[in-house]
Amino acid sequence: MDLIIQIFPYAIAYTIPLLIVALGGLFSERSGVVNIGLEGLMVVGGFASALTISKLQETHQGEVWVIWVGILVAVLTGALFSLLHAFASINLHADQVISGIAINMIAGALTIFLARNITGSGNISINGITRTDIPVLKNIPILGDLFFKNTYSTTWLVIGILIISTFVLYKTRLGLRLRACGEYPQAADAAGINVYRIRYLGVIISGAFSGLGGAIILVTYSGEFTGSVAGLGFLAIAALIFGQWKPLGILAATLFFGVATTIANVSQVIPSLAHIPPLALKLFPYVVTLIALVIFSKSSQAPKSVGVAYEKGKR
Amino acid sequence: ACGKGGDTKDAKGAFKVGMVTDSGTIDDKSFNQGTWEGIQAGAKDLGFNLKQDTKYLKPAGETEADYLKEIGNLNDAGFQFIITPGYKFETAINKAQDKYKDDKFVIIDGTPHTAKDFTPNVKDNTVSIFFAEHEAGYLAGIATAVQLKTGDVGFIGGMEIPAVQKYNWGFQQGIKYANEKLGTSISLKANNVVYSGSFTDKAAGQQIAAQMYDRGVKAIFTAAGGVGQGAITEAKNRVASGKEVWVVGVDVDQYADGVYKDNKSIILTSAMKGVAKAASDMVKAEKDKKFPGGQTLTYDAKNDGIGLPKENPNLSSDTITKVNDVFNKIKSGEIVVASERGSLIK
Amino acid sequence: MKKGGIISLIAVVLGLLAGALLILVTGNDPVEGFTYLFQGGLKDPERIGNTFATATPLILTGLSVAFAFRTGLFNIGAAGQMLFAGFCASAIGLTFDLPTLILVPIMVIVAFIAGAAWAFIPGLLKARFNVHEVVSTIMMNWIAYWTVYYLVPQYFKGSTETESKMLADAATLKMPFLSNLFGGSYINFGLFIAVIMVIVVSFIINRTVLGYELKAVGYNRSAAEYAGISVNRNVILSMMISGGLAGLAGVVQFAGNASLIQIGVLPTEGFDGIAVALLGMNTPIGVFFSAIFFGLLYSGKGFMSAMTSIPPDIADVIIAIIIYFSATSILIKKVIDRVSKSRKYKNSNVGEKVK
Amino acid sequence: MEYVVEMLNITKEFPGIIANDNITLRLKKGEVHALLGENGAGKSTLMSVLFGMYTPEKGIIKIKGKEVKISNPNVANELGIGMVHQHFKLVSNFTVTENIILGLEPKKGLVVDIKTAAKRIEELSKTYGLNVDPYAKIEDITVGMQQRVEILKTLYRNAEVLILDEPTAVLTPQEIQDLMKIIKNLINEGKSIIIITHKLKEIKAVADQCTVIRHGKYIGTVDVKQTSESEMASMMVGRQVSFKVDKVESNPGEVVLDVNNLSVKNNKKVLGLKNATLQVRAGEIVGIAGVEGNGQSELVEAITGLRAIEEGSILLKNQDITKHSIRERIRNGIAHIPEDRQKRGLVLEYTIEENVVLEIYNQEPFSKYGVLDKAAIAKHAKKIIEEFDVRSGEGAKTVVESMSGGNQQKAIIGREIELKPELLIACQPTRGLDVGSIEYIHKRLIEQRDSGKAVLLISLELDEVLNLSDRIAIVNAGEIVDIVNAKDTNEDELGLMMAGIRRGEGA
Ligand SMILES: Nc1ncnc2c1ncn2[C@@H]1O[C@H](COP(=O)(O)OP(=O)(O)OP(=O)(O)O)[C@@H](O)[C@H]1O
Ligand SMILES: Nc1ncnc2c1ncn2[C@@H]1O[C@H](COP(=O)(O)OP(=O)(O)OP(=O)(O)O)[C@@H](O)[C@H]1O
Ligand SMILES: [Mg+2]
Ligand SMILES: [Mg+2]
Repeated sequence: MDLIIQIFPYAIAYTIPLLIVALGGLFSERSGVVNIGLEGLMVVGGFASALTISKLQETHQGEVWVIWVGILVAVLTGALFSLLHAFASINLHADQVISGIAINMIAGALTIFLARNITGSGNISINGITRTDIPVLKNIPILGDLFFKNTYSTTWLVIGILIISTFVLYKTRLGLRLRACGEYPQAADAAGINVYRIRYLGVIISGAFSGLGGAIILVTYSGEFTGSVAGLGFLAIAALIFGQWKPLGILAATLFFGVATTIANVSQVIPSLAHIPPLALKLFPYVVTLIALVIFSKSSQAPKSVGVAYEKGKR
Repeated sequence: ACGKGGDTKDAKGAFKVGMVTDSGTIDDKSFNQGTWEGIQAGAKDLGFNLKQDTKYLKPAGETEADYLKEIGNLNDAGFQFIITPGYKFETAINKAQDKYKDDKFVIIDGTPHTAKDFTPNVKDNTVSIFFAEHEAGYLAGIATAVQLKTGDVGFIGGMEIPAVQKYNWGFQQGIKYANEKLGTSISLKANNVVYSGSFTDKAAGQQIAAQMYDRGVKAIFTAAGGVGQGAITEAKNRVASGKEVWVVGVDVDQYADGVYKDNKSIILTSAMKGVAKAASDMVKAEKDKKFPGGQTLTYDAKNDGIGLPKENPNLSSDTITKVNDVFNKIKSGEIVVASERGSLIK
Repeated sequence: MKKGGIISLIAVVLGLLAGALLILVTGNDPVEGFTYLFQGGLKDPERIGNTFATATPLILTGLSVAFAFRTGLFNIGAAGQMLFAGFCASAIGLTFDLPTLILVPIMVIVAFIAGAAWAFIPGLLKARFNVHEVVSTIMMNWIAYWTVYYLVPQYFKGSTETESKMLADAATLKMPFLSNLFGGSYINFGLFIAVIMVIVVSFIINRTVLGYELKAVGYNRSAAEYAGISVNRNVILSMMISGGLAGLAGVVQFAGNASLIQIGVLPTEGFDGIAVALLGMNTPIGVFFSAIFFGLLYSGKGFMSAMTSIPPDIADVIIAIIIYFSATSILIKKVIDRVSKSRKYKNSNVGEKVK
Repeated sequence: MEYVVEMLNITKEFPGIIANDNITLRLKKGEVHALLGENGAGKSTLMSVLFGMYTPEKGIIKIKGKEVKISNPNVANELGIGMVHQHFKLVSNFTVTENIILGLEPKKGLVVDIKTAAKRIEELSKTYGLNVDPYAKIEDITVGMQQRVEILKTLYRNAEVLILDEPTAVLTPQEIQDLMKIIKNLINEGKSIIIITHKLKEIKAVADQCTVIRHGKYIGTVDVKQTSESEMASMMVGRQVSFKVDKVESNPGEVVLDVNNLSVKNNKKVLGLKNATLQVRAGEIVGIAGVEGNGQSELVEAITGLRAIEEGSILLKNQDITKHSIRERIRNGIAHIPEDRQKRGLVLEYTIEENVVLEIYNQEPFSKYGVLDKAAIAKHAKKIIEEFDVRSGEGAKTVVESMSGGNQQKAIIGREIELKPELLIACQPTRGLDVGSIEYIHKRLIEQRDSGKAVLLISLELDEVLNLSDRIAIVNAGEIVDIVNAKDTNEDELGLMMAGIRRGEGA
């Protein structure tokens, strides 16, 4: 338990970008579009925010609004970039997996290319945000230590988005329609819902959230854009499936990744973990995911029409 | 542009300097960046046209073949003075120095040798440059210990490559010396000496640093590229909320990376090695026709090839005095810093 | 298939045009850039040899991905299979001191088996538990990454902690005669392996009972099941063959193009294989040509970068755009169809059903 | 009386085919108007045009005398037009209420107001005698119930005009009776209805007017009271048709298929077939009559080995095949025309050649030492194409995806008959085919019987079962209710048994 309390705030820091990106993936897949391009969209978001923030910080050192402008730009850029995927997979009925791969490739190559051309360097560093304790709440025993100490404002933003997303998905008009499009778009279409529009929305949300995820990595623990997010986008997809396409499931899955990865990273520093072979700790999250997928495979909750292009009028 | 294999020098006497990066990028805040900055500085001093006369290429992979390919590209494009940073280039340069006899090569942190035989094979058109990272680490250890006086410190390395290991070992010896001779009481626990296993995983850097700081470590010496950036991020974060923690930078003066406000930085000091100096030295030497081909150069305390930054706003003058004192003793040979692990931690 | 080839070509041309536009935007001359790009890959025998050598692992990973694709599976784990297989083959090469003619074939076979074994797990999970292979192969990539990361320094530590011992020349695919023929290029026997596999895979897919079954399962699991074809067995088998091909890429890369393993890297050839397969329309011949094309871009971009001030990343951008265009090839197909249909309509009775 | 709907001179084309060619249809208020035509005649297309799912190339639509442009289903809804599709448009893991309100969700603040909606649905359900539970999940209710949900959907949207696309195809005779009642209720409440069907009896029973289309063309509109069934039939097909199949007395031999006390689980993991016992002899056709989903698929899949069984045994010519693999059963003489030809029967991406060896590609002469003999395969394909009149664009090299349904079916039937089986299982062999093809296929099935094969026929079309079979097994809720001689029964009796009422129990 002590161990958990010790590493929790940092595990959360790692979890949050994963969570928001997986949540983006959730919207896309629930609307019926597989988005394997999350990785690339994160990179795009990281790039856009890094560029914005670094430019603004030249003249506005240490001002917090700069960060938020950067984050906003990342969200918009991610959303914009995801249109490429939306167009290919919704209008052109392209293979969604392949289109996603193309998005990843374009994002990786194009951002580095632009970074080189704009700043003369593939890397862009910025000054990020800092952690704070939440007054009052931090004094709650255990919970205070776990959740209300050492938190980033972006964490609360994402938690807020998680709550809103859950609400939207299950309680609102949009949510009902979105889920219908992922399950059986013909039904949505017959009910007068514009399936294309809903799917566009799903993909755009996934782009926006991925962009946000990329920006959060930048402003919290990385502080530097380097043209890659080291497979986190793919991990987010795994978390989405692991979490059975449900917001709370995703929360649990990403938290698991966050904690497991953090333990593996810091094991050398922690005496009680130092004797476990590091290989075992490094493999732990991936092996557990595989096992979890096997266990959940029986009751898969995948949206039934995910990955299937919708053609109006097709029977 | 330029023709194939043309003159090494143009009318102004300028020649073209090329560089091949290793796995890191040109802005790695480490030796790739140092080398490139050195080339630029040297070339600028000599009045080269920077855009045309200097060039770096990034290989597609990290194999000998990838490296040789880029060396060939530079050669064919008329860049016949080629600098490569990193021990990974050892076998590639070993071949290149024979293959491109008209070209000059500088290999930093390594020496040409064949795959089987590790005996150095520095041909007349090649210079091999080493740095005494252990001495730099030693000085950083002294500075850290003397400045902090008591408490825990830590070390985060990237992968276990020679340069990183030498920083680590030197740092440990420096702390020990300060504790024994300079009246400090700094402890460096085995758990706080960590190789993260990566030069890029910033999340790991942040997390490891956080754990160390949470366990009372006051300063962390990082020799870990991007992982170090993660540690710096963590330190800035803590300082912003009023705690006092430090990072000791590596390779170059990282002060600017650690600035959190009003030009205040969490970088206590940096264990520097003069990669840039070495690169610019070589460019100038070639220009003066004094290229020390066939030699293996060591940049160490004796020739000011390593050291701490000139400006150390976070070190007291007392600390600086003591560090300088030790520096001189290393120069004079009174103190010998081991470049081997021996009985040290990791 | 002919139409597929045309579509790929159009995608390539569009990608190059987009690249040209980017070069132009950055204030450089695209004609000059492309000239040097292609010169860099083809100018002299050595460069041609290097282009082939660069293409070699790509041919194999491309085949790996394409083979899985043809049987309805998406193997995104070629990188991990390649790495693990390369590690196993290198382990053999470093452990046993045998004559080349015995040792190298063993290494090649071990690589195939190791790659197949690594892919067996996602195959099994897919067949038995319907675990999506995209996720499981991603997981397997990381498992391979960390396994090799810790095993190399533990058992085969080279001059530093981060790389393995170097294979003796006798334990590699290097062929001095071939290398000299191509002006000292590092082209090696791997190219022959790759070409042989193109032929073998093409034969399997098109001519054999095995290929018939695998494709049937890939196209329509229910129909395959109906016909008495064991779906599970074929899914696993397909993943294993795909993994085996990636494994061959591993031995070609780590005991051919290179002669040691660096820890801490997932071979990029694994992911490039996806793009290669895609551009090659998942046919073995297509894969061969698209791998050569990728090899050309990869080995030419350094020269372009050296000769001009165009950043080398432009090559990656071009490749990415080409992949996007081939992913959206439906658009191209529609245009082609429209052109050919309007022709067809002219000499057929309008109103008749077009079947 | 005024027309509520007028579709005038509608033309709708698809690439390569004119689905509706200058069709006119007028619907009066309070009228049930039948739309009659063969498969593929263009009925659904015409209604989709009215419902705004397709835009016609030519023609105009008037609602209550006013010309309108129905660009999408929302517009249709606003104009008071509702449609119950041939294939239900329901999200199976949504509740009844969620499905009904989809696209028109009432809100309370930001939240969808499920409660109010459910209440309204309950009321509507009462008014029209629909008896639907608003909180049930679609996947848990019967097909008949799902259809009522579809009807409720239109009523919830205040539809004045309801389009019912082949509403009876999936219902039991009793459910059909109920539906007729519901239709009457709807008319009494002032609604107007267009009903698509090709079942003449139903038209006679419920419709006032009937519009007939054939091959996309308008044939005419008749007053149902004044027109006989056979008149409408010949309008539909364009010639005099007899739906009777000519066949001689059967001459059953030894038992080929012997199914004993067979129990099989369905996809929902409950017993879909319970304790079934059935025999099929050489030289006879045994038909299975029943509403979809009453155990037919489970029975067939158990016999062919596609589905594991829970209990019981299956004997083929006295040999116990219960534990045999699918392939062994095929070898031992079971041929199977699957109910879903595109899902099971064909690899759509394969050519005809490749498809005709789907079960035998690994046998000589089609392959040797694991290598396919393309010439032998081509020869086999040529034979089937010729004998079974399979028509396609590029002959044996045609990718079957591009073939019409009828020709796909002929290819499958040819393939299965060419296996020279002992037992031929034919599931829905004529589903979705036109009259010509149906006649042809029926002839081939009888031919098989006459040549001494055992034939098991599963069909949802009672007519087909009655006409082809020598004996008929009736299934209901996974049980074989009874096995009767075809000669001794009729549609009404079968209908009762299909609803689970045994002979003699009375209704
Ligand atoms: N979206 C479409 N694209 C192309 N052709 C289509 C499309 N929809 C229908 N068709 C074709 O148009 C013709 C009419 O189809 P429609 O579905 O209206 O027939 P139908 O009378 O409803 O038949 P059924 O009794 O089988 O339901 C058919 O040949 C069909 O294949
Ligand atoms: N939904 C659809 N989308 C696209 N094409 C379709 C669609 N439905 C049918 N077609 C095409 O329209 C043509 C006619 O198909 P259809 O099944 O109506 O033929 P048919 O006249 O009924 O023939 P048959 O009597 O053999 O079934 C075929 O080429 C078919 O591929
Ligand atoms: Mg038809
Ligand atoms: Mg219809």
